[in-house]
Amino acid sequence: MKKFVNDPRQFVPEMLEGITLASDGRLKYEPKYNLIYRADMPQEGKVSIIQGSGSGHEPAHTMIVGKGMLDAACPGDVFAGPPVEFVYETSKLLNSPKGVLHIVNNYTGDRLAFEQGREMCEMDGMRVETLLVNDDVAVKDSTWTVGRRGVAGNFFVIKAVGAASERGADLDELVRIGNKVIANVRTLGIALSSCTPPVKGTFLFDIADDEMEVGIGIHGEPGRQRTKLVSATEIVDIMLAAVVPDLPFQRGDEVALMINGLGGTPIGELYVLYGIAHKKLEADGIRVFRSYVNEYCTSLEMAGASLTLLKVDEELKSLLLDPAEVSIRVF
Amino acid sequence: MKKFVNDPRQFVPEMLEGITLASDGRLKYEPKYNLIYRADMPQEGKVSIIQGSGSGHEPAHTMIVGKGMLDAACPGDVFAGPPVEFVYETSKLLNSPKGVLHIVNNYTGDRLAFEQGREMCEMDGMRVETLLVNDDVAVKDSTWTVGRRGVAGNFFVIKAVGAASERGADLDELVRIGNKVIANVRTLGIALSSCTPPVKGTFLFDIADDEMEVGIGIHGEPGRQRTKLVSATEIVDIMLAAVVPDLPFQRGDEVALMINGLGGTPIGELYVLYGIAHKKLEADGIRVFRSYVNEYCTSLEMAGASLTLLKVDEELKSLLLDPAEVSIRVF
Amino acid sequence: MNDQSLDDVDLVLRTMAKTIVDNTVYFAELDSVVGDGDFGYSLRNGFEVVVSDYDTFDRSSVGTLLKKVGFVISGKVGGVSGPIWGTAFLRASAAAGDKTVLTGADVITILRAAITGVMQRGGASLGEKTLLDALVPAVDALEARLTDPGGVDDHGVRALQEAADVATRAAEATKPMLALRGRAAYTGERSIGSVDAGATAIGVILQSISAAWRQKHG
Amino acid sequence: MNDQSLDDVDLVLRTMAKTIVDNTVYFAELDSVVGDGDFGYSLRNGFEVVVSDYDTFDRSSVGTLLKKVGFVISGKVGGVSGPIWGTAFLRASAAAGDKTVLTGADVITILRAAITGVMQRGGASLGEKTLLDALVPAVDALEARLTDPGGVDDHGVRALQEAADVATRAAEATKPMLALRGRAAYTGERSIGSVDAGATAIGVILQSISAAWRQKHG
Ligand SMILES: Nc1ncnc2c1ncn2[C@@H]1O[C@H](COP(=O)(O)OP(=O)(O)O)[C@@H](O)[C@H]1O
Ligand SMILES: Nc1ncnc2c1ncn2[C@@H]1O[C@H](COP(=O)(O)OP(=O)(O)O)[C@@H](O)[C@H]1O
Ligand SMILES: [Mg+2]
Ligand SMILES: [Mg+2]
Ligand SMILES: [Mg+2]
Ligand SMILES: [Mg+2]
Repeated sequence: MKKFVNDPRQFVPEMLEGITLASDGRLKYEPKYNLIYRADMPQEGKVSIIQGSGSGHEPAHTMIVGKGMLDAACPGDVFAGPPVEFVYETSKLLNSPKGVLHIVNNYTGDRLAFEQGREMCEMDGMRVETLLVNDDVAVKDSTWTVGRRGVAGNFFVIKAVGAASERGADLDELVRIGNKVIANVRTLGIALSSCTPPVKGTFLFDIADDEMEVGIGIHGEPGRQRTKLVSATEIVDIMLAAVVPDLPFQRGDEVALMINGLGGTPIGELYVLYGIAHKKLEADGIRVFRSYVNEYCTSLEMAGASLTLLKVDEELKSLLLDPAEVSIRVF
Repeated sequence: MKKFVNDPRQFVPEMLEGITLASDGRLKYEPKYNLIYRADMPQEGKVSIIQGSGSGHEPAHTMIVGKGMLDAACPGDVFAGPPVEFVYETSKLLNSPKGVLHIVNNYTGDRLAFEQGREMCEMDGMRVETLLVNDDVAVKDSTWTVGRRGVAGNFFVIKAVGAASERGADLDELVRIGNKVIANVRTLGIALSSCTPPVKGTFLFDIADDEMEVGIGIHGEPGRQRTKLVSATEIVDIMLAAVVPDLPFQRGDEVALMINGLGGTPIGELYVLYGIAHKKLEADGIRVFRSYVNEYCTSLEMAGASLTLLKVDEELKSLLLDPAEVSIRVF
Repeated sequence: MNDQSLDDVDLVLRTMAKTIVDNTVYFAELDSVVGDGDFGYSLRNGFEVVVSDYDTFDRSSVGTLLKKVGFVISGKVGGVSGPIWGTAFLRASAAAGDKTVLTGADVITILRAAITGVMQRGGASLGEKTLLDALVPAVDALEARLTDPGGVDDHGVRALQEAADVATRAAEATKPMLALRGRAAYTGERSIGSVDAGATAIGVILQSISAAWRQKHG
Repeated sequence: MNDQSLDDVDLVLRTMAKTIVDNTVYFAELDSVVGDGDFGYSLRNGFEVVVSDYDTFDRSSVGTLLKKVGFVISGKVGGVSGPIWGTAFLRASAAAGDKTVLTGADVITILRAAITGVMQRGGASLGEKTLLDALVPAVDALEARLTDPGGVDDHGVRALQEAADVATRAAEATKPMLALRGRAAYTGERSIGSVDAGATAIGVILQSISAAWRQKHG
């Protein structure tokens, strides 16, 4: 296992400690509940925004705790949603008179923990609302299945409600805005390699040198199909063919275009994909309002990338442009 | 080769086009000289700051062109400094009455191209100064060798002179500030895996599953030694033992602490290293003024990390805190 | 199965916890086929505490004991398994109440309460390729044996063995099923052809319990 | 070696360029041992243009021809090789001037000018494990042969073959050297034990030129 780790079971706590130490006092860490939160929260006048998902998707979601984004994160172990207790204790600690917003990626584990956690909070008289992120078009969505997964689109949900909540929006308003983002965001991911969860110590799956996994899940779950690895241009075609008709995104739409690295792909390649996608969209009359090229939601060191489109209106555009202060930065 | 590429020889141009398209008009791209530059430069009142190094180290240096950082970058192919002509044409295009500053990483190829390019510029009557970045303590430095390599410390040189030049500093002042950073910055890198240059299509070197390369060069050049892979804590010990005594960094010093990913290592692991290093430094009375945990200077998708320390004084602290607008961002 | 003392409940819980800890990697491997490979590790986070702290648990009744286990699971186990297994223990605890001795019928009531809890919490029905597909037929078999007049003259040794064997076979029978719940469901058709991790774990755990039971009571 | 017409210069340059393009991967592999594996690819960026555009080059004198090649290299080749090889051609061009026919002595003067240029540009001396360690002894051998009265009665066929052989042997002899220049120097002691990529390339190129020369003049 080619990793910088001590005891693999301490990977998540040590990472959280590192994030906190790097934050210059802006974040606090509560080891008991794997909890990272803004040192200046909760605040009377602001809804507290919380996410708890599996670890291994960094910078999502533990490294986007900060002003204008999440107020707290309580991750589980690598690729495992947090225990119910973490959700409950985090919500209690962050409780605000304006309420608490749970942003939950649509995985059964995350959902169950947050449903039960919310019940426990409500029994304590707290006001809690939930947003369910499900942007992954790789998964067939229907009423009798568990529905789509939440993947990189999660970032836009957090960015929009984070900005709105800094502006003072109340809980209902945040739910409205969050659901607007969710209704307008779609993602497809493609993996070129597997990844190695620290505790497991070996690859999650095998994939041949000339293969790719189309529609990969961010926990290494198999996707739509395993195919031969094709060129960057053909890969963008596959991504757009899955994402664009799904909403559908149409001529005249304005979008935020995200190329998200899954962890092991160098950013140079992400920009290659970006350039191709940008040109294809503009050629189809879909205007790129803003670009997002980086790692936002990863699967440890998996080589691969996802493409996310968010259809924006004036409200969302303005929220996306608001400032945010998070751990990840270049300067 | 597990990469998002079309024709591998078009990798760098396609990447540069992507960066430019993502910039919303802030950057321009001149394919003839692999040149990316700020659309609002050159300016009468500002020294133009230029770097041209090999590609494959993204975000360095093509993705840090922007206000407060580089004004232009003319990369060569992956791991090859740019041809002389690129340097000359880039300098001419960016020429300003206040002069042009070349920031050169200390590799023979980069140096030769920039020396010759500078000679050509000076024959045209331009004023050019050069900063030579050489922060890699893995390389023995002596007057009869080619000297140390420039690696992730390059970021701090660019950040400081970029900020100073936005404040209006003249060329001599920028040289003074840049050399102050260079005199106070030290780095050591450790690789856990190799990387695959797109044109080569295969690994640059072989490394066993239980090995690491201590003092790796960012072009995959072998380092001080090949040893058994050890724990994260022991790795930080090795890094600090190489970096701290070199300046030396001493009790009472304030430093910027950078943990730079080499490309294939997930950011969660970088934060694990950061936390360990932060605590060890503080325990030794060296205060961490500011944290830098991300990818700054990579070797394509190589798994690994480097640790950089920059000793800061009031002037450097203030310059580091100035804003900068570059391609890489989270929001 | 004659009436069971707290001692017997200890045996079952300790055996279960130890079996889970011992099979961490195996269970995780099962979950890597169409899942995300964390199942064994997630369960271990809770059950290793059950192993290490068991002696400190309040044993004043079966209910308090099961509740404590349920709290440990809810507090330590993430993923689907935390809420599912946590709910199972908490519902079992409620069904057991302050009893300190259980009849065979009590055991079935408790297990049925756990199953109902799992179904309510996770929304799964039989045939959706979850641990229910092993657990439910096993409890059915156990109940059939225990209501059969001749079935309990051996302290339930054969009844338990039969329940374990049913679970093992039922786990194997999840192979051709299409996963409709949990992470495996995202893979659609590709979930067909491999056994469900949770169902297999139920089989392994029941076999261990049956063996331990036979050793004590056989 | 009798007087050489522009035709012969064409033969040498075309052969050299084609050899480099044909050996791209081999040269790059040599550079991956203690370097960064780009040497062959960097050279190709320039010499493939020499191959494809040769017919368009101004051939009014040896000087203009070599200058054009020098410009192509400086404009297309990155890394150490661009400035080193570019300088070599530009200095060779200056030494050749407007000559259209070269004597054996002219050839040596031109090659010496190229070598001096490489040394000034890159600061390397002999024995520092660079291409100079093959190029300089090869030119020495060529000069010795050409000044030897019997050495040129075959249009320099044997002289060139000898120079090529010297280069090949000298390249092999870089193996035990410690690299003091270029990227390989960063590795210190670890550079010992493998041949220098640039020196090996000189040997390969000279062997090709010698073979082509023999075919035309032998
Ligand atoms: N809705 C559900 N109800 C009951 N059991 C479920 C449900 N979803 C999944 N399971 C069981 O949980 C097992 C996976 O557990 P775990 O790996 O902890 O979940 P995840 O990684 O998906 O969060 C599956 O093998 C299955 O037996
Ligand atoms: N200072 C120098 N002077 C002359 N030749 C040099 C010098 N440094 C390196 N070389 C030659 O260049 C070769 C490497 O070229 P190249 O791969 O293009 O350089 P790099 O990748 O280091 O920029 C070496 O094998 C050596 O023969
Ligand atoms: Mg999981
Ligand atoms: Mg190079
Ligand atoms: Mg799982
Ligand atoms: Mg090289």
